[in-house]
Amino acid sequence: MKDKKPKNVFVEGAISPEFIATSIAKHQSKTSIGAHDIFLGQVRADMVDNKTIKAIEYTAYEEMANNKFHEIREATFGKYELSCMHIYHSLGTVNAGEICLFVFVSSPRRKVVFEALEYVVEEIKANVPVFGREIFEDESHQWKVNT
Amino acid sequence: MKDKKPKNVFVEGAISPEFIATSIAKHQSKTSIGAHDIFLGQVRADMVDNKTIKAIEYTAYEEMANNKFHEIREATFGKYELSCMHIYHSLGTVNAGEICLFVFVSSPRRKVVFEALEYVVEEIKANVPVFGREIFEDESHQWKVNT
Amino acid sequence: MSTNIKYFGLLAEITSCREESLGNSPSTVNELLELLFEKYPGLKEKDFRVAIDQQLVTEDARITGGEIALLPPFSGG
Amino acid sequence: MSTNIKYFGLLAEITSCREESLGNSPSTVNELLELLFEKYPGLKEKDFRVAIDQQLVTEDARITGGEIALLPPFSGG
Repeated sequence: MKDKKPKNVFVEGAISPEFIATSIAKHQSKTSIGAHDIFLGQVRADMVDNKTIKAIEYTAYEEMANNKFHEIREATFGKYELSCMHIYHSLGTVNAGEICLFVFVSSPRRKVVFEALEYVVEEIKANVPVFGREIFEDESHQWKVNT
Repeated sequence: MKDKKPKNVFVEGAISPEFIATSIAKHQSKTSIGAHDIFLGQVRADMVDNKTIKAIEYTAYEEMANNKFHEIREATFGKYELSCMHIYHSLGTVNAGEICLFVFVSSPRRKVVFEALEYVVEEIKANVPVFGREIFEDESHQWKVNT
Repeated sequence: MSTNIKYFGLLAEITSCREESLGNSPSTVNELLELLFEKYPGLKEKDFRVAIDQQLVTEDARITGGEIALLPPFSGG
Repeated sequence: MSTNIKYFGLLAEITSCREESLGNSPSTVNELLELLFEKYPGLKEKDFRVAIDQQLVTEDARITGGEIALLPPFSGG
């Protein structure tokens, strides 16, 4: 199930629950899978100095990011026995409460999906050049910092 | 977000992707959530002695199971800072490729959802009186054993 | 006093019933199991646990009424 | 030979552009940064990394063409 070349991980705007459902449904024909693990990153309406974040606007160094996503995929398939793996990240505006990151790993057995999913998410956070601009209700902004 | 009394975790038949999407969508108004982690158990079409499993028929000691699910919920909220948690398990027939277990945990931050989800799934597998009857294509059967 | 017993999964196949009422009243789980092994020899070689009122108990537990259940290994998920 | 540079996130705000071409050709990343700190003093206090052709490099890396990018801390997800 390895891909030979980087594919585009980015989607414009928020990732919808329907998109996730469609992705899950596509796996029902893969009857060697016994366990799926899905991570969803959701934009928080954090309050900073009495102002509330209403959205994050994502930009990326897209070519490098897609290459990094590809490297992470390859490394993950090398480390863990997975049936498949899917990664989607938003670009552009994602409102508070909406989903900006969708990582989906599947395997015959459960132990490996827990380990693999956390690995993939941490690798994305650390190594993929994506930048979040947090927009407040009054249209002022600050740059997101991952912790 | 704790429930005071056990609720019914069981659903009749397979858990559909649309049901999962609806559950995700309901969380978009909870804007303090930053991370969701979802486990899905899917019925595998395992081959045993040249016969393929086509479905699992689940039964449970329902009152005890719902109490156990409730204890697991309480213990998990005690151990981890979660915003919410949902558990659904199938009863009756679930075909190969369909989903029989849906565990959904959410938190402001990601670290805790990984730990909490694995904890909940392992607790369910070990401590909830649910029994799977694996049905082969020729209608013979064997009893599922968790590993 | 009669004793009500529920059987689950594989065990219900061996007993051919999901629930029954025993006429005599064993006073411990051990006594109950002796009765059941005589009635259903196939149970003897099976791995299972006993719950009274939804709590798992050991073989020396006393039976003072309540709902008794024989539970094969759990296989949820 | 001119040097093409891309700026991302916060850095693009400081430079007021996402991409530019420098007339003179610094031969190392250190030389490039000296030029840029002069042109955009605000860059100096910012935390960022440099990539050449999508590979992160250190300050002593040689520049022999390719696409240079200045990347603030990543904040995906």
